[in-house]
Amino acid sequence: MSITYLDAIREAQARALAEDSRVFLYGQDIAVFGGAFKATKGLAERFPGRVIDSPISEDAMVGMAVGAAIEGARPILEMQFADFSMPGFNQIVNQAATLHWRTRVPCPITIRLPCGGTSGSGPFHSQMVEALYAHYPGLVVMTPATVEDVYSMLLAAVAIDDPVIFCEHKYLYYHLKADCLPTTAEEVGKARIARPGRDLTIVAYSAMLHEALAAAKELSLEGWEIEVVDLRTVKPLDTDTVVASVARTGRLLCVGESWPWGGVTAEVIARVSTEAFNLLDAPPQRLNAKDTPVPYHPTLWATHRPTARSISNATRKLLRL
Amino acid sequence: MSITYLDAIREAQARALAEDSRVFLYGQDIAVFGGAFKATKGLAERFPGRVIDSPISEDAMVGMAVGAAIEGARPILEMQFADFSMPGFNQIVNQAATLHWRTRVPCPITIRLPCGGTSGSGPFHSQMVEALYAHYPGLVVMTPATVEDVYSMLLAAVAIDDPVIFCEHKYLYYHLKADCLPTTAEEVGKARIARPGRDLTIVAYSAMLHEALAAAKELSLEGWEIEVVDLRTVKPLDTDTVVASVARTGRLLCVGESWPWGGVTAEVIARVSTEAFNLLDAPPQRLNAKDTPVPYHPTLWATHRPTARSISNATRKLLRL
Amino acid sequence: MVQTLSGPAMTAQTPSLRDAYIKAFRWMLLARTLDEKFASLYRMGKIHGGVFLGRGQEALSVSVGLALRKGDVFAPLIRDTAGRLAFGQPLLDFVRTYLGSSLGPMRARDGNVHHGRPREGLLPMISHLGAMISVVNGVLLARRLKGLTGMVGAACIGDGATSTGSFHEALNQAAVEKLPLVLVIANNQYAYSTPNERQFACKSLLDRAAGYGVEGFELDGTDLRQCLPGLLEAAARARSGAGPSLVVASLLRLCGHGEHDDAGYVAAALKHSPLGKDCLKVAETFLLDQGWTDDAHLAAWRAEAAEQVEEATARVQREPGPDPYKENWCALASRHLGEGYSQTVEDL
Amino acid sequence: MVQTLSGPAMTAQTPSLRDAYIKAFRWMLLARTLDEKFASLYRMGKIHGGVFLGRGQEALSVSVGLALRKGDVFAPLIRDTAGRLAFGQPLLDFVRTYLGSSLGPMRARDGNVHHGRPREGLLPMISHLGAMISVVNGVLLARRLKGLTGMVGAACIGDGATSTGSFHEALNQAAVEKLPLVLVIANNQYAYSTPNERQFACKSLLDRAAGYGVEGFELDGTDLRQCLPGLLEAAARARSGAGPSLVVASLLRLCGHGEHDDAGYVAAALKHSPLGKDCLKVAETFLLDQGWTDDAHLAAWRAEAAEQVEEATARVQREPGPDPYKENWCALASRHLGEGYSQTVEDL
Ligand SMILES: Cc1ncc(C[n+]2csc(CCOP(=O)(O)OP(=O)(O)O)c2C)c(N)n1
Ligand SMILES: Cc1ncc(C[n+]2csc(CCOP(=O)(O)OP(=O)(O)O)c2C)c(N)n1
Ligand SMILES: [Mg+2]
Ligand SMILES: [Mg+2]
Repeated sequence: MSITYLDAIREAQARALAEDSRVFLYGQDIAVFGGAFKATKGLAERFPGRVIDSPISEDAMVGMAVGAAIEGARPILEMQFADFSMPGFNQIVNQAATLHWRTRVPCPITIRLPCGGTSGSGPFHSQMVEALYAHYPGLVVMTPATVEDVYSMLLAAVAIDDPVIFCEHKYLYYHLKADCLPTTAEEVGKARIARPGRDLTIVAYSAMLHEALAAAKELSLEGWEIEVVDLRTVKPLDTDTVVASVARTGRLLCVGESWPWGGVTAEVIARVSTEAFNLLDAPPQRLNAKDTPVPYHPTLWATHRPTARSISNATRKLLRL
Repeated sequence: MSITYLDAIREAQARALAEDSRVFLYGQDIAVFGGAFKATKGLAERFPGRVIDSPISEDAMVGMAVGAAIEGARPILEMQFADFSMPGFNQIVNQAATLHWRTRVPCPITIRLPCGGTSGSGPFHSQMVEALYAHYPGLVVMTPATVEDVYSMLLAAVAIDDPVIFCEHKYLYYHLKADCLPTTAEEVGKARIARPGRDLTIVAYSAMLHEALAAAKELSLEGWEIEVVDLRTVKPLDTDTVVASVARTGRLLCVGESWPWGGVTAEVIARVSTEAFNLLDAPPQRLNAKDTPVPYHPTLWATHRPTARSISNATRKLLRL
Repeated sequence: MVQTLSGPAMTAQTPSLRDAYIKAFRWMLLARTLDEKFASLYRMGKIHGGVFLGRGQEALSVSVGLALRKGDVFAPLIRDTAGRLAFGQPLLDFVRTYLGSSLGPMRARDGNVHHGRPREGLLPMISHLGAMISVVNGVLLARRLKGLTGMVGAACIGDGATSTGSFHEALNQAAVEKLPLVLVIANNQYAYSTPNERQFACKSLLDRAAGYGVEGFELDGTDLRQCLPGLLEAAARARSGAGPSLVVASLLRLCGHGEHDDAGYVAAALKHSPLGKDCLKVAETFLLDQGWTDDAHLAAWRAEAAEQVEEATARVQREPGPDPYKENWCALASRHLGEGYSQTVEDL
Repeated sequence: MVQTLSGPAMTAQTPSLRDAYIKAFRWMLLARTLDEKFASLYRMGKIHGGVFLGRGQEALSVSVGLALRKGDVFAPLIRDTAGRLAFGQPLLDFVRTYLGSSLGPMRARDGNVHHGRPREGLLPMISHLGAMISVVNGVLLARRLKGLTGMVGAACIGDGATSTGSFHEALNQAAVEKLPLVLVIANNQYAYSTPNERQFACKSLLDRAAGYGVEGFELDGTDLRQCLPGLLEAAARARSGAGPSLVVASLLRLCGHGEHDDAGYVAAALKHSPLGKDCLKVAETFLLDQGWTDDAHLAAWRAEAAEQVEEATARVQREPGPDPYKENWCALASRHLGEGYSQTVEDL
């Protein structure tokens, strides 16, 4: 049997629905149709009345989820694309994210955001939005990079008593496969050493993990042992694991698919520089998408975001610094 | 004569209206009423038909401005509070910010955002939003800290062929005074040495500049010469001026009133660490608001954000590192 | 949050009708007295930030509160002191929130009109206009999913808030889901300084109802005799499962937008029009005319209201403010996932 | 972007009426032919990303394009090939955008239906539904501020987009400003897979017009004989200064949401209902019935359309794609304020 990243998302939702009667799903085209990406396929039939089609009203979708959470439910929202969460941005950051802090009433909602670039998708169907949500207090922001993580972290997201921004990467939906669903889960909020090494640390997350791993593999042919850290969750950010890795390697390259200004790479480098300055043998470095909207054309897109190739180039240069 | 920061905003708008027939103002309660903060007082009378009250429709307000800009106008939008720009967030980051990149047609709109905390304002009338807008490509983000800057930068914003997010700090509206309006302007996009020094660099912007200057003054009594850099514009970020300062002092503390994750302090420290690592004699440090919504009560608020006192404490510690 | 008065009971018999109106009037009086206390504290510089009153809107607001029962959901807005009290919110909540007592429901984290008790069906507004309506929908939907019926959710907004996208999305959402939502618009002619004609172009906001496929109710918001039966009817309709309705009440804000605002922009003609009537005065006259009360009773009620307000204020003024060093500075319910990362050498 | 046909001219006399319908039909035919080409290129794997067709919506769309003149403003959406062509957009724009030619109006930065020529009044849609309407308002307002009159702005949206807050805010804004906006809703019964009954609860979307204080027009979107005069009337009304209107046309999307979608969810009953009629077929029959054309002409028009499409495709296929090394990677018009900060040791 082979399970894709997308299958795992569906299975996690099926399990959450099966095991917890407080869970329901709300989103555009998610019921009978099974969602734009089929992440909820078959669930409306299996769980009658609990997989609900919403109008094209992202603001009200989030408000609805918050109200349901107040009443004790644990809704999972699907935004059709992460980019379309912006009309719901206000309700996410000002309503959902402030509820517990203001009232002590928890707000256990999960907002599934199909994120990131795929070839030919263009400026409005490709965005990485983790930095926006991580900036506001009151949200947990997950960026799973593997089939195992997307499954176990989605279940964890539903169980968490806070709003979770669940950034799924569309590029991984079909590309990424595992033999089976995981039976154990790593701790929420902890990063993971995806590949051990000793010469340099690459910190990555979401789809960039795989570019980083490919770069590390390539560099291993040149004799370098690159350690790759998968952040898994960007808020909270597991600075300890990153610092421990830098303690081993002395060199840090941080890779993100989102825009540079204030993105994950800025936050990681700021933390390592402030907290572990003396562990660094060379300036920490970062690699991000270019500071323009995400281009439509495949050749532009491939240049816009970091790739295994640009990562290995950057790594080689940093190894020489 | 004495001119407040708020007067300067009004005078800049009056001048823009007088000198450029393409300029008009659009916002809630800005016409006859003169705006919630009186930043447009008297302008509707002086410029009939060009100071227009909008419905409470932030999304449509931004869309309106973009359309007008396409037609060659140079609208200035007033959001009643920066916090209320969130319902207009989508139009700002996806419509206004992408227009020129997609079509070559410039989008010269200025969005005035009354930002930042004042005592007793609470979670929804106090937000700093510069990091959110700086993250998205296609926007210029200004954070003027002085009467002179708020005047000349607002005029510059109107003249710039791109959407400018103009973050005015409400705390400075009445507190900050100058003798007269400036007749010259510093270059847009360049930071400024607000106070020269040699022992440590504090990078600040907006209201935090004044807390930093107060801290520097206090520390001068202890014999320290603290250099204070006013970023003025956070996007583009003038890394050169910051690095040149760090080259002189070897120590960097970056102060921001916004939340820590991915804020200005993260970006500044990431840039200095990556580009000027070897100039640093100690780990760069940052001081931000706490990672919760902005509290209502004055004593909580005073603890939530950095102050001259917390800045001078942080500076003393960093000087000993 | 007990609310005994209920809709169907008060249609016919005079005794219960009398009681109902007296009850409504006394909440209105208490709300007015409380609001005036806040205005006075504001003038004395004893309140941090703004003060927002419901002056002139008490008849409408109280009717919303009275049309709801325990177990219902209520999202009041800035001018709903009367409705909140009638719904059962303790007077202390208001005073504590305005005065920043750490014992208040918002623990001084939020202030003035931003308070509520979500566990008891009273949603704490965020400032963003229109944003609470879909939250009411969510509570109602979740209850339906649990198999509960017979409840009502009410949300109050102003004329200005009808221009928000949130208003539209939420009302449409309620209509599609056929939720028992009563959406009450207090058309007080202005949104801050902005008059209706700069806010919308329809003849009446009631014309919006058909566009959502919901029922519409039009009320004279200055007259308790219209407001109370009107809201009871709307709530009863929702409770019976007939779906959402839009209640549009016309009145005039008899104060500034906030106490900092002298409302000089309010047209004199409006002030002298029927819209400018003070609903409290109108209700009082009605009670007197009906012979349901007399001057002695009115005086006693006034005194009682004043006493309650003074007592609460005096009590809260002795309560502690928040202690920043006892704050955990964590926005998450899951404390273990908090970052506490205001990161500074201070914390080193 | 020249558009000669204009409203008033075509009310009475049969010759110009005939010409107008033939013109409309030929644009519809060209649009259908072009769309089908894209579908075929998609199936051949020659298009990056999705393909979205206007099949079944050509009569409505072309009518919008024909009701507008040079100098007007048009914000088409994903199913408006016909309207765009009729408004004057060159066929090459479409092909270049779909095929990612660097010579296209979006220079391969944006793709498929995301293209336009803002300088010529043709606004390039962003994907976020409802977001373009207020942009049309802005163009119209700016023109009014310049003292220009007699222009019209049209925006097209689907039934699903009526649920967005953007739709509401923008239509209300246009109404308050009394702008010459014609907002055209193509109610094709589905938003992606979501049927009307999960999108709104009003009897007809036309019921929305009164709530905004705008004029409403209801049309059979399958019938050019209703669409063309209807849009001409709405545009003439706007042009005369009478304010915005809402045009609601009923029809059925005769294709998937995109070409990846088999639309298996479309109810069979709907397909066989009058809504399921193919507007191109209906128009053809009408022209034949009127004796305004014959099979020979039809065949010639078809051949000509096919030839234009083939020619454009062949040409564009020889055009260069974008060169990432020639990109400036700066989103700002003010190049000197760009950061170019993708920051990497690569760039050191
Ligand atoms: C989305 C949003 N934009 C702007 C504001 C600022 N604001 C607060 S109250 C107000 C006027 C509200 O008018 P209305 O809805 O008529 O209520 P009223 O004050 O008259 O009771 C405005 C513009 C806000 N709170 N939310
Ligand atoms: C704000 C927003 N939310 C979600 C989407 C995703 N989306 C794209 S098209 C579509 C359906 C649109 O339906 P409708 O408005 O009826 O137009 P049609 O496709 O039927 O022509 C959806 C949900 C979007 N583009 N924008
Ligand atoms: Mg009002
Ligand atoms: Mg549709």
